[in-house]
Amino acid sequence: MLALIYFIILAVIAVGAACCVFLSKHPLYGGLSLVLTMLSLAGIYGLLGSPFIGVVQIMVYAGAIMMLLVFVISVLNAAKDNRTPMFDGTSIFVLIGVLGLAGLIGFALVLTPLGFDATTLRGSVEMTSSNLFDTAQTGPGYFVLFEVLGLLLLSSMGAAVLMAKKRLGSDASVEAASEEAIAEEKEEK
Amino acid sequence: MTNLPLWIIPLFPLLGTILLGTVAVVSSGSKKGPSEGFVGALSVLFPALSFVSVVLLAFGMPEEGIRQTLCNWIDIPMLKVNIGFLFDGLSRVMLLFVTGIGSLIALYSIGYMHGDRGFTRFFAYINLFLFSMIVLVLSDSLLLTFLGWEGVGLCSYLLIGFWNHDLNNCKAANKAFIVNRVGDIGFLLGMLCLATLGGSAILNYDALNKFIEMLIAGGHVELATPIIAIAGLLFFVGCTGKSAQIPLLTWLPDAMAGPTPVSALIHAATMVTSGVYLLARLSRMFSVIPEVLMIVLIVGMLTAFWAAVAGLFQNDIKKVLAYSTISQLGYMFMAAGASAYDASIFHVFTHAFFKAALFLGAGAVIHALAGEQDMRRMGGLIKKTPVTACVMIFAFLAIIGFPGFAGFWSKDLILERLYTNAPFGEFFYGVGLLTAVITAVYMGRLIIMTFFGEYRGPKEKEAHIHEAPACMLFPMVILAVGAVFAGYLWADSLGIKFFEGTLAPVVGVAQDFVVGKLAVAHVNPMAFACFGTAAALLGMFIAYAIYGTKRLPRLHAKWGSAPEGFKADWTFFFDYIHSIFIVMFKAAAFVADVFVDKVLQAIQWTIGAIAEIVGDGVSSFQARKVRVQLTLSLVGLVALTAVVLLTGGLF
Amino acid sequence: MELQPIFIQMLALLLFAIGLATALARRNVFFVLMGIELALNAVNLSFVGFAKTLPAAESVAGQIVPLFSIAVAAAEACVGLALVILIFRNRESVDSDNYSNMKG
Amino acid sequence: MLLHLLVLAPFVAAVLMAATSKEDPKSSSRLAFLFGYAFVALSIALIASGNQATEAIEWFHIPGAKGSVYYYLYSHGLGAWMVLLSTSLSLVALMTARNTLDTNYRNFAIGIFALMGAMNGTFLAADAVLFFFFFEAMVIPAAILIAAYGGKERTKAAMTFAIYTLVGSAPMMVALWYLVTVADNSLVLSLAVALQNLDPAMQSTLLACFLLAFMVKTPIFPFHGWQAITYAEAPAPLSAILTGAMSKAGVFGFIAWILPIFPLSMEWVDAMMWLGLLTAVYGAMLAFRAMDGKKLLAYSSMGHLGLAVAGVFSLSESMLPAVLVLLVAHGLSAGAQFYLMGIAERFAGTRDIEQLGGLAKRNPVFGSLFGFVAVLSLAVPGTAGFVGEFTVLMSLWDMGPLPALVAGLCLILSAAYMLRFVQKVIFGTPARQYEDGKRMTALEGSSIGVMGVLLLVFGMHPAFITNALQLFDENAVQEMNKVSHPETAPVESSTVEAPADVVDDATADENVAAVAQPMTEEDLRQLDSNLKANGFSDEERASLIAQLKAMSESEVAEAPEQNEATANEEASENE
Repeated sequence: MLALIYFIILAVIAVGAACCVFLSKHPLYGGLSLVLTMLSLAGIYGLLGSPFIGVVQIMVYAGAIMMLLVFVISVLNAAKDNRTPMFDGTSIFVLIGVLGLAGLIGFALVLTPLGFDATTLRGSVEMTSSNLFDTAQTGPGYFVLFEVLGLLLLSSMGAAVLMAKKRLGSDASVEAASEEAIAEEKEEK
Repeated sequence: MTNLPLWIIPLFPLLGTILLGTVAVVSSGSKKGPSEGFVGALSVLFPALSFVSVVLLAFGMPEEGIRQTLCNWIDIPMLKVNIGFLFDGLSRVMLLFVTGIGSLIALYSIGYMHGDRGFTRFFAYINLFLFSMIVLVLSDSLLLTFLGWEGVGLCSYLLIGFWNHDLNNCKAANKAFIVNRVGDIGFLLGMLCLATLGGSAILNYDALNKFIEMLIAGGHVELATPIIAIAGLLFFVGCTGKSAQIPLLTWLPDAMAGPTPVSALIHAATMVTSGVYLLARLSRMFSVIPEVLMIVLIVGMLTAFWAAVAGLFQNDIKKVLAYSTISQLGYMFMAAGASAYDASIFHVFTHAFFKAALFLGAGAVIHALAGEQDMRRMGGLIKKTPVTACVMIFAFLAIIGFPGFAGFWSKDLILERLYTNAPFGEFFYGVGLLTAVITAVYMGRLIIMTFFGEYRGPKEKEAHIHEAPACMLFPMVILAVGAVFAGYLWADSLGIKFFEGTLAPVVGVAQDFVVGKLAVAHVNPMAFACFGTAAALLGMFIAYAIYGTKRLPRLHAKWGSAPEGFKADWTFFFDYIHSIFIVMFKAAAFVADVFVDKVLQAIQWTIGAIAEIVGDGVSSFQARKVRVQLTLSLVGLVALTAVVLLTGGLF
Repeated sequence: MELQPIFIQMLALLLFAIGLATALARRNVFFVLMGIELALNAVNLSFVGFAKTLPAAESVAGQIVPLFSIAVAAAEACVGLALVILIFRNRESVDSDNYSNMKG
Repeated sequence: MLLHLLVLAPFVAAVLMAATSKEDPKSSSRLAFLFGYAFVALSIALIASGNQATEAIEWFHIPGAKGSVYYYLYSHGLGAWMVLLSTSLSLVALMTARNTLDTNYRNFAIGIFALMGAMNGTFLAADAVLFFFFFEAMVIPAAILIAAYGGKERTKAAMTFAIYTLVGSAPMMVALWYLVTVADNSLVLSLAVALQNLDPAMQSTLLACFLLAFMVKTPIFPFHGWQAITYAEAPAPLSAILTGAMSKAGVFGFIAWILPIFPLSMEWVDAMMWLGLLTAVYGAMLAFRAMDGKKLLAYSSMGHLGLAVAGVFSLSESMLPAVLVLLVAHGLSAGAQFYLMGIAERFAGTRDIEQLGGLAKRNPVFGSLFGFVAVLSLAVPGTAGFVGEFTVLMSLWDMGPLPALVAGLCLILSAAYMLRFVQKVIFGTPARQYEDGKRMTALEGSSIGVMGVLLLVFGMHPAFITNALQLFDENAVQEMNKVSHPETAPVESSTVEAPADVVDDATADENVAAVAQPMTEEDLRQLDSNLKANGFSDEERASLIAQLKAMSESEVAEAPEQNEATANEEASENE
């Protein structure tokens, strides 16, 4: 009963924050609301018996979203069209589609019999680590996957750095030149 | 003398063409152009050399003619034709006046074309024309004749459109060429028709004559008559095109857009008579198809009469002469239709002299008046240009058949033969005589309006009127002499029959074949002579009565100035008939272009679009926005989910 | 009334729907990215929720996969933002409609 | 060797041209002219040396086919003259293009050489699949050249051209594949024999597929949609090649592939002949209304080729020489006209004939050349066009007066539109200000003039052209077979007059040597009568059959042991 109450409180916060994301005008407020959603979701994870995921959620998303926020603040001020309308004709179309999809899936979910299993393992650090790293017990599957994921993160970071940088080894004059080139390209198009 | 090869006759003008053409092209870049004296000398030299060789050959010609085969031309399984020449009585007569008058007119042109930008080009064309005409007359097979036949048509086109910066001239030239082409296709199909009968070898004149003889000897004439009749008709279509007979006569008046020497040479003396020449050349073939001859006779009569009537209404001096040419050609066709080929060729001969003289005279008048062609602005020129006037008056007397002049003898002979040879001869004789009266009227009108009365043109021009230079007068005088005396070669009433004798080996057999079957009515030749003279005098009197006394017609204000463009003042409805065909063709072309082609293109592009859609798949429907596309995929997902849910799975 | 798995799934569905709507309906490219994050989170929640309905051996997978998912989401956010910046430099715009030219 | 050179060397030349400078048209044009002259010389040598064939080299196997595809070239009069057209027009195109194109002459030359190689292959291929290969390959360089050097709507024109012709020949590919699966190999006569055994419905389906491809290429009336826009948008030198040489591939296909392979019923022949005449009239009518000078020429070329196709399907005895002369004459005159139109376009910057005019006054040399070539295209006697059209009319007269009458009408119409064209382009007063300095160079003028003079020469002595067809005599055939199959030549000469019992043996052997015994005497006789019905003369039939026999003999020789033994047995029996 108590769990339900906590869940309802957290769920309301999550949904409300999500709605804020959807409706907020400035990305800054949207980002903050998103963080709120993440936090409440982390709470729900804990509530459901997977505290480790909850913690990871907070750690990773806090970092990620914070980064997002930094970018938003740094970039958006230069945008010339951050005053574009939030929604347009397509949005209505999208909403109808999303509602239809949600209705259908919800309908399917309601029809599905579901119940908590008592033997479910608690998603603790021990369980997670033993499943991830104890190759004798679970086979190499998760371990290799984990390593690959590490590589993915590394490479995506490298890619992000490369892309976001204006030009490798650039100095001011080259930058100016490249910007001119970009402007010329735009004019051509 | 007789061992002169025949190909030397066409060779000279051909050399002249090549030489002058080269000079024309090479000198086109320079401002000044080549020396006119040099070019003029060259351009008279070659026809004159040709004339000399013709004269040399003519005197040594044996009775049956000279035949020489030069080389092989076309050698294809079904078609083997040689380039060969035939010099007999008929081609001798034709060649003599073609090269002779050609040389004279070339001489005349030096004066007439003086100072023109295309001086050299003009003489190149004239030489090319003479070459074609000589080939036409001299060849020994229909196919080679056809080469000359189209060649003269081409030269006529080039020369009518000589002043090609004026599009009206070009249009007249195009008209001449296309109308001629219609006739030429008749000629061509006629050749094909004959070839189906006896293979391509039959295209040779001698072989054709032998073939006809064989048919007659074997009694197979009836069997072959239908095809020969069709061939004859098709050839006659060719002749009507080239000789401006009904229904293809409209081009000749328009052809007067060319320089006047051209009108004299091509459209009066030589090219237009090639139809008559062909009829005489094929006389043996026509002799077995009297039905076609009857058509020739009727067409000739209608043309002669109608063209004479049309001549009454012209105000352009050259157009009057053009219609009179058509009318005289009608006489020649009537004679040919009555199987009097020798008479018709005789008229060709005399006509060449007096009509060339008339045209050259008209040219001198136009030259004197600085390009004025409207007779309503002339008058009284006999005082200013006496020599021209005398030449014109002599030629006038010749054309109306005044006793003693050339036209008298030939026209008289034609009328006589019409009366004696043709079926319903009295009728044709009557129409011929009436036409002679009208001829005298319109020619009298021309002479009176041009040379007598008072000068009606603008005053400031009057002072400039001058007699033509000597090199123009000399040919005119010679032609005038010819117009007076050419008739004495066959003065039937005086008993001189030289001309008949020279043509007898060629056309005699055919004439005897036809005439032999008829009961020839014997009438005193003097009676015909009297009637002919009376007709000429009557016509002259009418002309004097109408135009001489009242100083008519006055230049109406509303008539405007010169005759407009290439249109004649008053033509027959043949122009309209032709335009019906042209409009029909244009309508068909319009339908083809605008409707059929568009429909075909629509089908083609529809198929293309379908193919493109099939080929590119759904990407043809791609929207530009990512979001729209994602949403569409979302909707697809919804639909898929709905299907899965509602049917309990797809399978 | 106890907490039911269906509630969790419904919450996940709701969040997913909102995330999807944000990603597609909003024109600002940052909101698009946020919508995607939101939808990913909803999926994670759904994983965890389903894991709790399964017996021990299977439920492990349901709790480990979200870890990977979170990591991938982080990588995605990283690269996505870099891309946004790159495009933004060219176009000076955060309107996703300005970016797209999908007509072949 | 000559044949190989003519087909393969242009591609080599194209590759070599790639080594020259892109920026400097002078140096690259020098090399291109050198190659061009060499190829013209080679093709003249080809005509002079008469019929010949190469060794049949096995190329590849088509899945499902019994025999393999050969790389096998042979030349007869028709193909050799078409090759001359393609090489000479290419040479003149290279000459005129140097002044017309200001950019990248080198790549143009590369394209022209590739196109020339493909065309030569088309006209010389003895194997149907090889023919089809080159027939399709022609399209690609042409389309690329149009897309790269054309006028305003060049992309559309290139696409239309490529799609139309490729789609048009797609059914032919299917039909050919089907025929190859039932025939022993893909040479003409084995295809013909294979076709005899099919049922009539299938035969006419295959015939329709083949006809479609050639009708699109020629083009014949309902399939002419690609032509006007392609010829108009292509650079003028390329248009000249397209109309002068490439469109001949269609007529060539009718003569060299349709007539020998298919037993034509009277309905087909009649239909095709009337379609040809309809095309001629239709082309003339469209030409009369065309405002774009190059479109006008395109339609005029359609008219002439329609007449040629009608001539082909008159199936008269003299059809082949007649059509050959007509094709050569049209190739030269239409080519020259396109070159001249390109030069006029360069003078005036427009193709609209209403805006041209007065060029005779402006540039007399150009004017006289233009008028001269126009007259040559009018079939005035003394020009090659006249000989061609007269003999074609003669062939048509065999089918009755009406076709000949329609053809005569076409001649009148052609005069009408051509004179209108001449009048609008060179006569009258100049309708616009022409730029100074853009003159016709001596090289262009003289090369076009040479084409005109050639037309006159051929007109006065058409035997130059038609003699090439009369090399179908027995000696030449023998020689040809000796060249191509030295070891089997004597054998086959005896089998031509093989007695009846040998025929029985041969048919009996057919089971044993099913793969390598493609022809029986029975087949040959049947085929012979079929060819005769289709209007082939004795010499041509003899040569074709001898060729076929040579082919089958060689197969026998190449076949495994037992077949060779059979062949030897047969040979000894014959002796």
